[in-house]
Amino acid sequence: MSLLSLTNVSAFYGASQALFKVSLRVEQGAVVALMGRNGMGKTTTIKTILRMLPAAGGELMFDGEDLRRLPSHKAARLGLGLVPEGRRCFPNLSVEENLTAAARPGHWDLKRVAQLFPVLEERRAQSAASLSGGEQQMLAIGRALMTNPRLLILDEATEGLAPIVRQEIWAAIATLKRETGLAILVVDKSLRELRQIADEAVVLQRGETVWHGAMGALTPDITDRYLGV
Amino acid sequence: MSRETIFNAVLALGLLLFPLWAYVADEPFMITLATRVAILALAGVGLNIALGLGGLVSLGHAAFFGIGGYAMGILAHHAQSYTPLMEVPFLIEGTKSMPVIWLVALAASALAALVIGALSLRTSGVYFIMITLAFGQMLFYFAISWPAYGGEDGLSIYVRNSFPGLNTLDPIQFFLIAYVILAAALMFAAMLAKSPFGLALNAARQTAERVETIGITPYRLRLTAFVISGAITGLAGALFADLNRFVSPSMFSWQTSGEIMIFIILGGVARLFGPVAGAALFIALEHVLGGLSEFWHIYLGLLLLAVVLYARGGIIGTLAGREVAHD
Amino acid sequence: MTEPVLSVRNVSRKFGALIASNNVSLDLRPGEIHALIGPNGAGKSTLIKQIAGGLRPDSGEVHFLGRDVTALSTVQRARMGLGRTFQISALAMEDTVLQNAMLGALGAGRRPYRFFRPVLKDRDLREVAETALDRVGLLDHAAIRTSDLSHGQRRQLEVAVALTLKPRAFIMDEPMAGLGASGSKRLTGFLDELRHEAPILLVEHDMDAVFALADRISVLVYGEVIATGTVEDIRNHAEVRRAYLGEDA
Amino acid sequence: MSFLLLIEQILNGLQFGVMLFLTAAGLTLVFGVMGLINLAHGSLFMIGAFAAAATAAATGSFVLGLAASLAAAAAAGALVEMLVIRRLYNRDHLDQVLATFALILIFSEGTRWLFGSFPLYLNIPLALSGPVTLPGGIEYPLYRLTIIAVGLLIALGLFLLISRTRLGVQIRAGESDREMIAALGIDINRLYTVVFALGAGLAGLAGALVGAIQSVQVGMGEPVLILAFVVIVIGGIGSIKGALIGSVLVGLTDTLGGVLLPETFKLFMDPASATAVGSALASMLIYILMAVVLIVRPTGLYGARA
Amino acid sequence: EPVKVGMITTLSGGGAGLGIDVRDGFMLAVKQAGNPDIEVVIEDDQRKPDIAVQLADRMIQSDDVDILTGIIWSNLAMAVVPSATAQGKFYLSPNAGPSALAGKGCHPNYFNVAWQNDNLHEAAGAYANSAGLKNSFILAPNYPAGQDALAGYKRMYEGELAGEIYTKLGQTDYAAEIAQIRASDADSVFFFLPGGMGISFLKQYADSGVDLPVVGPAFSFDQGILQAVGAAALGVKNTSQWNKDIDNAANKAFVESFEAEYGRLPSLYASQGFDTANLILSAMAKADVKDQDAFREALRAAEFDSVRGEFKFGPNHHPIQDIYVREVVQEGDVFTNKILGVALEDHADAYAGECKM
Ligand SMILES: Nc1ncnc2c1ncn2[C@@H]1O[C@H](COP(=O)(O)OP(=O)(O)OP(=O)(O)O)[C@@H](O)[C@H]1O
Ligand SMILES: Nc1ncnc2c1ncn2[C@@H]1O[C@H](COP(=O)(O)OP(=O)(O)OP(=O)(O)O)[C@@H](O)[C@H]1O
Ligand SMILES: [Mg+2]
Ligand SMILES: [Mg+2]
Repeated sequence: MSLLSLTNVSAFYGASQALFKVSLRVEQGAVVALMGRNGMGKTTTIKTILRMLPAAGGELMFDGEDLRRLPSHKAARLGLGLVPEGRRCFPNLSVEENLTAAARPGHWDLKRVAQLFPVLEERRAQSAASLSGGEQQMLAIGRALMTNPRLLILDEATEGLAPIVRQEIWAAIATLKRETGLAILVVDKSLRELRQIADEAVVLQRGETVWHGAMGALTPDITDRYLGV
Repeated sequence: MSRETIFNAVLALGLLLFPLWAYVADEPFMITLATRVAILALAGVGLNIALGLGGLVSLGHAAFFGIGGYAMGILAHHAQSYTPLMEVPFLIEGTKSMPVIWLVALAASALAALVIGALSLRTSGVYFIMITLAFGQMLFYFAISWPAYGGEDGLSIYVRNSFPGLNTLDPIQFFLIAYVILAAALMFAAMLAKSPFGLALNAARQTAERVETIGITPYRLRLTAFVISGAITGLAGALFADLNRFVSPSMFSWQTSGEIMIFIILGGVARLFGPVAGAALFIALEHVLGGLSEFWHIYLGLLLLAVVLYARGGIIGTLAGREVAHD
Repeated sequence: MTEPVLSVRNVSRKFGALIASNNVSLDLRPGEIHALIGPNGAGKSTLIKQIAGGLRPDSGEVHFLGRDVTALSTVQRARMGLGRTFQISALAMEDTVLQNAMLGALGAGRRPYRFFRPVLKDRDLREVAETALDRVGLLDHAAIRTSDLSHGQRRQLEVAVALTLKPRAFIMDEPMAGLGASGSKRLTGFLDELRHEAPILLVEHDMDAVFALADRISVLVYGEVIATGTVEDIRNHAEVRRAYLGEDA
Repeated sequence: MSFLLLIEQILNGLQFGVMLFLTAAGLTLVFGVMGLINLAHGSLFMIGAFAAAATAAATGSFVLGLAASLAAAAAAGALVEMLVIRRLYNRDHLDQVLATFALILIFSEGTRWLFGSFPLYLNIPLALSGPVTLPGGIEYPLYRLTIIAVGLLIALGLFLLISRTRLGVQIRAGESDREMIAALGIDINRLYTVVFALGAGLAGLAGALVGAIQSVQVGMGEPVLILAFVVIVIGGIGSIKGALIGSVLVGLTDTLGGVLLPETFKLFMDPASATAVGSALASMLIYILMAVVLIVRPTGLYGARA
Repeated sequence: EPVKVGMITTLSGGGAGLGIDVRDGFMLAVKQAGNPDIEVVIEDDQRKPDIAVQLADRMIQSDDVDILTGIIWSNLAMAVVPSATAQGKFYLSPNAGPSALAGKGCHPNYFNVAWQNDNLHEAAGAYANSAGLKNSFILAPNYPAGQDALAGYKRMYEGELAGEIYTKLGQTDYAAEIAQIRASDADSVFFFLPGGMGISFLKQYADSGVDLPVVGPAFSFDQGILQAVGAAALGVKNTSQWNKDIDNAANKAFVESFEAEYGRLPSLYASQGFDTANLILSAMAKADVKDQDAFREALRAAEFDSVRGEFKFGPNHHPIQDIYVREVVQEGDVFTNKILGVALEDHADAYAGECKM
């Protein structure tokens, strides 16, 4: 059984339909890349998974549970860890408070996160609002890890990070995958890095899954057609 | 034509036809009620420029409403008692002429708005709400304990002031005066919202930082809006005082500020006709429910709650739907 | 050598004990793209703020078009022709895309205190705005509410608003962030042309774009410029590789 | 004025300040920390006082009255949160203003409907009545000292709750981004119901404690409401310390202003008009204080700099 | 054709108790008279001047009333009365008596059936003299009625003043004032703090340990309020033109029937409402309300059985009446007042001379 599965999911913003037929599947321990040009519905898909936006139709299952019946916080508690687009750190909280606010016990704790992102340790008492953009991004990742999820969802999680940090994060994700068997759903614009880490890819076009398959099967022809590279 | 425009036209027409009907049916009080709606809506139109367009939630607009009221009260009081308002350095007499009173009310409240705004606009958000409240309260307590013009008892002007060529004591004629002023203010507000100034002000509400980086000072935009807003509310105050032939410090109270704000929220924030719809509904409710029971406030409260919970964006927001502002 | 359009001279700024800018000097010459890179938290945005006017340096000066602008406000600098984009989009979300763009044009025309004529009927303003939207590829979306744009589309609008100002120099804080691969490619091409209209100080973590575009690169680490040079110089700069680029380059 | 009297008046100012804090404590939680504009705070204050008065009259026990005030106001708060407030978090502040204004109308008239139009009796328990002599010979009512103690305890409790507990962190996180904190697995709805009920309970308790030395009547909450907003804003929204210091500042200003201003004016005016002018100015004083504080520090004394 | 009476009074919000008492007293008299020729329209002014004006406009313009009455508060009276009388209606005040309407602003169609605002305070001053009080500390809120109160007290009072304070309108904490009283060498305290302000003051005063004798006008010791003050008010001397133990047949019948009808003791305000209605009824018996001059004469004659005993109007249409001193006592569970004696006999107000009509 897949850990997460979406079948023909549709969703609306008010009256305008943003998702038409999104289908994707994340297996236990797999890393899946969600791809598509700007505005194709990647973030919307993620919002739908986390119940921040109601699914209008289709099926939405996580670990055997029907997500469509759950409120956002219950869905998250099943083991979904979100690093949202645009970071959304709590600006009025300190770095440490951001990390602990929603922490759940498990592998990840303050110490491990500090090892992953030493700068967060240095800025522990500073308010999140005064962090640099990249620092906020690290904080958002740390915050999601602190909930000890089974599926980590990264929406443009390396946006605005220095190349060296980005490499570190990719390395960390690789480690996570290898050592903890964490499943990951990742949206990122860097195809090069996705190729190294993702097992599978799903491509969206105008709110619809138009391609899915093993990462290796993602030929230049496809990336050119759907991603413009 | 958008749904909102149609609704606005219906509202404008309704507010005109209702008193005309009352005139024919010989129900002078209904005319008075409509006049009250028009005048309070005018105060709301003023506040809505600051609140809706500029995002400046002022809980101190009673200050301007009251200043307008007292401008009328003081001028008429002196005219009535044949005592000059001021002798040194030069002689100023009172007056009973509405146009003069309006100009004075506009000027005085604009000046007050300039001072209060200049100080208050250093703050923002909830702090702004509270500092404007503070200025309103200062004027309230000042008016209560200032004996020269009646203190808490207020000032009675036994006869309504005059307007050249009209008999202001005739309810329908006074209504028409108020209606025309309201219409003019609405037209001005509509133009303002679509004007370059409106665009910039509206943007400053949403992202002040951006507005700065394109070379416009948000503070100055807001202060301008606040002054315009205060002046219109001040004019409404003068008319309101004339409607009642009476002014008192209660015009300065925070409840008055709150009520003007409630008209706007009820009707729809940043909607051109929001204050009109809100004032009309509120006063109609007050009128209808008041007779039902001693505890009619409970019904009023429940109805208001229903509006907030089920009519998002106020009456106009619900009837007209979400539309991009000022297109 | 031509006179620089913009120059930062020995600027320092502290936040408490943290030195966010440490005696930074750099300049921007006509026609060039000068990239500013550096680790997260190095002080790039802080420096941008000091150039654009949101933040005063503790010491040092900022010169623009030959004038010392250190004491001038953001507004005054913008009026002199300094165009800026934000790292985190700052747009009027409730307004349409076109209105956002017109706002920029309005600022450039410096005439926001007009109360009567509907702004949308102003042909000149509209043309400026539509041209800018067209250039970033958003003209199709002109009538859409800005809040309905996707993240990447908002980044494009950010740039368009700066364009409408017809600035004498651009300061861009991570314009590529959030743009997909195709979007980045497109913007890269666009900036490449734009430099002929006005030089660009570009803060960016997208090294593909930086290496493709920059005439010169300055590297900021812990608030200090540790290197300035051509793409080649920086690519091979040992310290830069260690502190910033890693194995990538 | 004698030195001792001045000291006593300063004490009165402090006492009044702490009493203000007590009445504002619930609002600090709901407005300062949750970021919700609750105009009905004064109504909850009133509900507490009425519940205490009714219970104390029925049972003869002041303590039971206090318990009832806490329970009644908290229950009203929880109910209101679940039925009304919950739908307004994601809305404009202005919708909250209208909704809670409506609640004032309902609560005030509802209370009058239940209890009639006349003030109720609620008095200080015998054990706490009468004055005690403080060092220096100042006679001071014991009950007021008790109020100071309770107020300070609540301040401390709130401070610890907000800054030291995870619950506090989650509340503050919810204030800035409810959707996000929910997406991280926190049941923000339930949390907010609890916090709102707690804030309401505190308002009710304050109503009962303060009601014992004031008039328990419909409308008693309205002046409280404004003053509570004033002290929180002066102190800086979100800061418990700020609210306490703001309260004391307002208490001192109000008390000493009312005493000293007329005296000052007497130096150069005839006594009757000096009293009138002095007290007129005194009644504006706290608002002048608030305006000055906000002009100098636009986010209050301890508010986060935006 | 029936006489139409419009009653504008406060029936909702904090001050509703007074309005309700006036209304109940008034309606009791109407009911007892059983006269089908009187019709009463009652509206709630919410204690807001502009609402009161609006209601008055409505009653005059639409309901076509002949007589207006009911207003509790001076500031509302000032808003309504001048224009109502200017439009040719009668106004009978059951409670407020601002000095402006007693002096220069008096009007032939305006009658006050309660008192001029200063009256009870003047009586308190007179009582203070007779009780041998020599050094009073006096306080009132800083608004016209408060200023009138202190002026009224001082008009009759012959002793020294240990202090004179204006408090904030709506103030709830009086620690500072009580400290000042304690520190002064006063031998008595006079205060005028209507409504909740008085309750707060008395409770706090009683708890402070200061035990100087207290004198005040009846407003803070009225039936509706006393139960809320409780024992703290016991022994306080207050002045009133009415009390439930005034010995006359009309009063006895009134007190009994009021209690029977409404299940509570009548208050000062109820008595005033009752008298107002009876005055109207007495005039109706003699003249047609449409004949304004005749009706005015009938009102001026005031030939009705006032519950306060003798009652007549002065030249400015304000009462000339006895004002009593009462003491707060406990009767069983109930706190109430007992008359001690007369403070001022056949007392008229100080402004009558300024009235020209
Ligand atoms: N809050 C919203 N209201 C209305 N429409 C929206 C909203 N957010 C996004 N959309 C629309 O939904 C579509 C999908 O947007 P989404 O954010 O999911 O795209 P995306 O694939 O994440 O793009 P990007 O890479 O730019 O982040 C877009 O066309 C966008 O205009
Ligand atoms: N107002 C402030 N108070 C305290 N520290 C601050 C403040 N603003 C910024 N900082 C700190 O200054 C440092 C520089 O921040 P800045 O935003 O300039 O970094 P940056 O180089 O732009 O990083 P990024 O590439 O991640 O955006 C950071 O460590 C940040 O935490
Ligand atoms: Mg996205
Ligand atoms: Mg940055």
